[in-house]
Amino acid sequence: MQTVTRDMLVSRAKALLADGTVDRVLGWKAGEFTYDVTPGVFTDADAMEKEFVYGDFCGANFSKYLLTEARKTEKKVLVFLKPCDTYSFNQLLTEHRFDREKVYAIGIPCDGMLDIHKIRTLSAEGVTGIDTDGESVTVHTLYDGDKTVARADALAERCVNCKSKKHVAYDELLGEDGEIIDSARFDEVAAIEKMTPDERFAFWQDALSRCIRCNACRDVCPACTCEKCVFDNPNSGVENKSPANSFEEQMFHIIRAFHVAGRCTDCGECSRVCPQHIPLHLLNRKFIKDIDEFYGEYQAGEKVGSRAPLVDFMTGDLEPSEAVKRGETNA
Amino acid sequence: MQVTEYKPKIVAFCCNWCSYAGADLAGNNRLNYPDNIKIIRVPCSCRVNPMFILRAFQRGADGVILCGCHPGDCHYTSGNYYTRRRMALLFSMLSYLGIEKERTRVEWVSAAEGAKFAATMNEFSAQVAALGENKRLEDLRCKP
Amino acid sequence: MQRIGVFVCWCGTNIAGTVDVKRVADALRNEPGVVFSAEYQYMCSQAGQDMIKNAIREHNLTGFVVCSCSPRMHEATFRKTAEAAGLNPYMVEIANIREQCSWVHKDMEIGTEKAIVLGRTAIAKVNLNAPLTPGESPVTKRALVIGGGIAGIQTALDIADAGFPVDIVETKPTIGGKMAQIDKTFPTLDCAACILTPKMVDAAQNDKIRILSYSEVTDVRGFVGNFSVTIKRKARYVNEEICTGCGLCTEKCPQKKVPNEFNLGMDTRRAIYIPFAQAIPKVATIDADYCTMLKTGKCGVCAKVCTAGAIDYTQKDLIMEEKYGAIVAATGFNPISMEPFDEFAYSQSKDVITSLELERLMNAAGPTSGQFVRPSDGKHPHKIVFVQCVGSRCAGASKGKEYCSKICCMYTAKHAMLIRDKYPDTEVYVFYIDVRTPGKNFDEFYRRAVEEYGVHYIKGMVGKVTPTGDTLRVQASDLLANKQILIDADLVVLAAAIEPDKSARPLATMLTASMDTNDFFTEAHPKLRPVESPTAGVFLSGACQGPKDIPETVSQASAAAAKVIGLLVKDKLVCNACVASSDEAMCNGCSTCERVCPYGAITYADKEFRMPDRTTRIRRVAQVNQAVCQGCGACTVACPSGAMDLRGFSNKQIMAEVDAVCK
Amino acid sequence: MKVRYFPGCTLKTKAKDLDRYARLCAEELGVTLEEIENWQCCGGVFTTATDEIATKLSSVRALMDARDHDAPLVTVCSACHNVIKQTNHAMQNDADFAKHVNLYLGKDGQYYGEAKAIHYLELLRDVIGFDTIRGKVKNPLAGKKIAAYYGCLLLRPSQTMQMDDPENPTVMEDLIRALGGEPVVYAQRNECCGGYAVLEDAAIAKKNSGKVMTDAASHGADMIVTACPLCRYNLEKNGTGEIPVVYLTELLAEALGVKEDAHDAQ
Amino acid sequence: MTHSDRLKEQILRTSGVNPLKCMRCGKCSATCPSYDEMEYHPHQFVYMVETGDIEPLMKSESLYKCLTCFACVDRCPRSVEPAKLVEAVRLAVIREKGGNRLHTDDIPAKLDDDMPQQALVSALRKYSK
Repeated sequence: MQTVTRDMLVSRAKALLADGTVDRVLGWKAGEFTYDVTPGVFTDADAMEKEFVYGDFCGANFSKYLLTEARKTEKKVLVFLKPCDTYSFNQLLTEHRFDREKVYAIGIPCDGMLDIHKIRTLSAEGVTGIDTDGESVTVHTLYDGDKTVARADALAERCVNCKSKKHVAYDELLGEDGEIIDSARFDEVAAIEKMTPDERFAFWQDALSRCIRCNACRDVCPACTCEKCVFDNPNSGVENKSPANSFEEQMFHIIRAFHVAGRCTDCGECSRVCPQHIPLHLLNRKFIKDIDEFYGEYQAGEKVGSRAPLVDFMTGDLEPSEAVKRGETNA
Repeated sequence: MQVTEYKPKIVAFCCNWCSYAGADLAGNNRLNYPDNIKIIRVPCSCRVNPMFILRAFQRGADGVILCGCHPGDCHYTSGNYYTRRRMALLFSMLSYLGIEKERTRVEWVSAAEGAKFAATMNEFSAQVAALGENKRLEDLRCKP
Repeated sequence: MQRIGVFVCWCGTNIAGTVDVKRVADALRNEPGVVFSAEYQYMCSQAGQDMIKNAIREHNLTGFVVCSCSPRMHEATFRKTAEAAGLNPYMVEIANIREQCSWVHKDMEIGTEKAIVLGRTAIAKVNLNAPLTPGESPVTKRALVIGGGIAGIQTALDIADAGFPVDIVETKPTIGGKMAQIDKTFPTLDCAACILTPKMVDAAQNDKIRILSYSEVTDVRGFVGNFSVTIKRKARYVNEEICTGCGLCTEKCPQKKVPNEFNLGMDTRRAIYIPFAQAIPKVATIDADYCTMLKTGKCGVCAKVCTAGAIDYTQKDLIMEEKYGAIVAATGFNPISMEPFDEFAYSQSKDVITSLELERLMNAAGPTSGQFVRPSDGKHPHKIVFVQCVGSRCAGASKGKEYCSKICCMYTAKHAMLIRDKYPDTEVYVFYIDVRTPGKNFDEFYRRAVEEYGVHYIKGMVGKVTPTGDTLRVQASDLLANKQILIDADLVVLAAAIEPDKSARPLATMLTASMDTNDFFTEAHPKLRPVESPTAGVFLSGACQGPKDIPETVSQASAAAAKVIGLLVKDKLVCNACVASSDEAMCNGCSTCERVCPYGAITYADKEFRMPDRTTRIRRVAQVNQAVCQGCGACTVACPSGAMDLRGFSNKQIMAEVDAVCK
Repeated sequence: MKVRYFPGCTLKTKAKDLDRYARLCAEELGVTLEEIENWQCCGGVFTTATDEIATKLSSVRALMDARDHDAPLVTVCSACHNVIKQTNHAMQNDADFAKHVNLYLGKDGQYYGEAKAIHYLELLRDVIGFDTIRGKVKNPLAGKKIAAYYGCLLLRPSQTMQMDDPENPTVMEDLIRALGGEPVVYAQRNECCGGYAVLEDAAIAKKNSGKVMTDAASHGADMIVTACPLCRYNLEKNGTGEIPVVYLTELLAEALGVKEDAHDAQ
Repeated sequence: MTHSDRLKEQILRTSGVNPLKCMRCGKCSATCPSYDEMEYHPHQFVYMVETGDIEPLMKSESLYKCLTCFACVDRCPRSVEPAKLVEAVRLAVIREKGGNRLHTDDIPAKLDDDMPQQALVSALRKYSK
């Protein structure tokens, strides 16, 4: 259940459209089902009224859309940002990826979003609709009738391990701001670190071999905003469109994780959109955990203009051999 | 019993100013190290992109070693400090993925350390040989 | 498609002894792109080089590989060979089959096999080589020296001697710096003014040197050979051209109570002043903070007495912009504040002074006209205690600096000796932790203080100074005697640590020169390039790089001048050809590369791009200044999109080498 | 405004004036010192050993009380203040220590240094302000040359106490000035009086306190003012008897004109 | 590990002091108010702990002469904190059975009418366990 209602967002957006502050709104658009909400651009009050939705499946992080939308607008583009989205927002500003002047950001609080995959696993396939009521979720299914699951159990992984309910950027805040949370988001990484190398290899082989190279993770990632991705660039030496064998996936995902290391805000979009349910956030979080442990805590996007750990150094940094040992004996 | 000595394939990236010169010095002093180690010259260890290392593994290398100036002695003042962070994170990630950590290494070798260069290469080669062929990070298509 | 030649060198038996050069040449002939392959005894000989030149012509080679000794040995030679035959010198690659093959392997079979792989790798690379032309940039033949102390003066004199114009920018009304305040110099004990002031005059009279006193650098743009610098000339309310330096105004000014910074506040000066008799330029300056005329509009005495009519109360700060080819930082040092160290009662008693204050007290032109007396009561001190390392060599949470200030041991020995020499009725104690006197005739000097002048050196530190009546009770440890001792001293002198001038940090930011945590400028290489900043065209002179005494400062100043001259004699700068370059079509303008560049070679520009849909889009993209880039490649890895690549060591070239090695 | 107040043992017995005037003056200046309930002795000295846990629990409990009342914890006694402030600092900065302390506390609750511990002088300087005090002075201490004696506990370890410049403190001098007196600055004002060693070795106390008194006297002090009962004891015992040693709260009370009132009330 | 190694390890752990930071300037001893009463002076505590020569310190009266005034701690240019070493060695003594320096029974004889409570509790905490 969200404390800020759809109506509040719609009326704010309409007001800003009406007074000419903004000429477009980045928001969530209804899909065929309750749960397949898609990002949309609204340019008038009518469209807002008809198509704008806000609910438990509005997880999409709009920061990346600002790159294109901010360029199109003559005035400003209105964007709704959940706390986790604001980190991506700042990180993109750090990298000069859009013009802050062209954006009107409204921070909205978030109680966590639901994961349809989890709901299906908990209830049944053929989900036709979902109603949330307080702490329970009623799932309407095609073949098995209505089922009820606890909202807490249906929360997306990234929301279970939410790192912050605090907005680090906005022009206007709806509702109350929250706090940075001391989350348990590194527990899973630590569990993998504790495995033997063989177990780790098996775990990742299993996960990454599912990859179909649909590039959804890359396309949704707010840190992946290159004009041309190295995987699409014949001159990069790693260009590859489709997987030829298991290593291609490893290569793709290692390079991708490395490219966003120190820039990834851990927004969790990659895992959210992965159709194969590969826990991609565990690669990014490994880098974040290592960075925190080796070089001191760093949260990408917390401050605009902060110096990422990979473009910084201390003369007494630990040696790679030491780093590998520590990564393993963290157990 | 006949044993064919297994020779791992090893790529050594050496920075032009310290480690490549250190390797030259090993040659000047006729210090032997395994022939299965091939050196690729780069201006600075910080030129080595993680992609190069992955590429080497993909193309069948069994081990990759990266040599640069000692921290604080970089010809470009700070290059090896960046290398150190990049490789710390990359190697930690490879180990996290289950790749044997003994297959990768960073070593600081100065232009005066010919003996260290040879010793390091002998040791690293033996270490990689002990692991056997690299199966986990190899692109089968590229095998001859 | 390249047409590649391969030349395998025997190097006498150095290579041919362990490598079957014929087999190597034959094997490499079949590599992609290779149209010619041969071997010869000594490729680097004239005959060998001729063989290459002929092959280039006969076979229309577009590039070649020499399998020979280390590229560190003969890469330059073979590049010249290529150039002589009309080939771009960067179309050459060396396969190092001597140092890294024949010399480290004994078995002919093994050596030959490895040599083939190394040759194949070099061929793979040369296949992707592209002709490179090193950029050129013009050199503005004028230098800027920032700071007019002995370091800046010496650097400027040496540069001017070589015939290049130099500007000295000095924030104070006069040049001279700290050395002008010093009484005598160690280890020779000659008078500092006697050796400094002639140099100041030389600088003033040298027509190649322009002294911009009472001025500050406010902005620096550009790069090596082409700096553009904004200088603020602060209003001194006196026309420098007209003022004769007669000093009449400084005698008549009714505002008498301005603390005299030249004497470290131990006496006063007027609101209009000339810092000291030998000041250069010898012109008056009005201190706007104290001048009644400037503050209230009522007074004007100086204008009335000035026969030259040089006083101008309406003067404004003047901003000027100048072009320079090289910049020398010579911003110097200051003693640190003694306020946090009040266990020594510096702020409680006038008779606790710093060593620099003692210099002024002992100087004939100082506040006491050279009379060595206590500042509190003007009495002659009999017992004098020197405390070493105050604020130096401090660590952890304690106040002070971590480094050794280097000059204190020697000037303290000097002070102790001078006092004992002139006033044999004194007792002088020096509390030391270590006595550090490396330097020519330095230790001998210190030993003289002990052995000939009877200065009491006590190994230990002072813990507390209690001003009592008219003495200073000094409580200290004598570690060798294992005693705590009390001395009722008349004067306590603190060897205050020195720190870089406060102007250094903002200047470093303007110059994109790097600094250490103590705000000393860092050198390009601690051993091999000690007077250059890592930023090309920026040089370091004197204590702004680290604590230094006068002889060291002067040598470094001249060394910096030599480097500047070496740069200014060039008409054009040939840049490194193997520099980074950004593919603007792919660049995101994310600023990641800029952050790792040690040279500040990367800037950003907004560029207009035509999009596939025929619209145009303005995008921020990185641009590498080829005159500044040194080609380390840090940016190429930092760049997430792969837009940044390094010429001569491109991603594709290195990957081709990797592939060839792993084949 | 209300603050939490930790008087300490000595202020309940031998140093009643220090306590009484502290409360009266604070009240006069608009601050109520609310004595925390069931406080326990601070122990007099902070044991620096990292594995000394139990000796610091009383301080932690006092700090927890202040946190729960969302008010600073004020102490007048320099010794109590020193122990409490150092304990609070350790709770904030030494995770291992905090963990152990919290294990001891158990169901009493957990504490991680959330409260602020301040000395009465800091209350005067930072909360009330010397300017306010100057405005409330009824009997200026004009013509009195007063030597402030800090001793060790108020200032050191300076990284932790963060009270003032440990070598050249000014807080008491500024207060004396605000009260219309003339402060006497002398070097021994931050040296030790001999402290608790007096119990075992009166000579040490005599030597140290003697130095302090002589130094103050040689600078022409009419009076010495201190915040610590033990300092006062040592100085009084070992002075020449000519210079009176008074608590800073007595001096304050006199200047604010609440001292006579107090006597009247009795 | 010998007995003296163990002692040194214990002292280093309970004090949290690293004696290797000492540059042997002697400022601790220069500032110590109890210097003359001590057999071993603050700088010797640092040096002797560093060399593991701890037993003489444990037997010394010096342990009870430190006033914990922290002058050595505050004025040390290297942040060595000698007073913490003195305290750690003293604790090593008084934590042992029968190691108490001051007994409650002894106190009445030491009192006078003006002695503040603070002196008693402080001395007890410093001298006894």
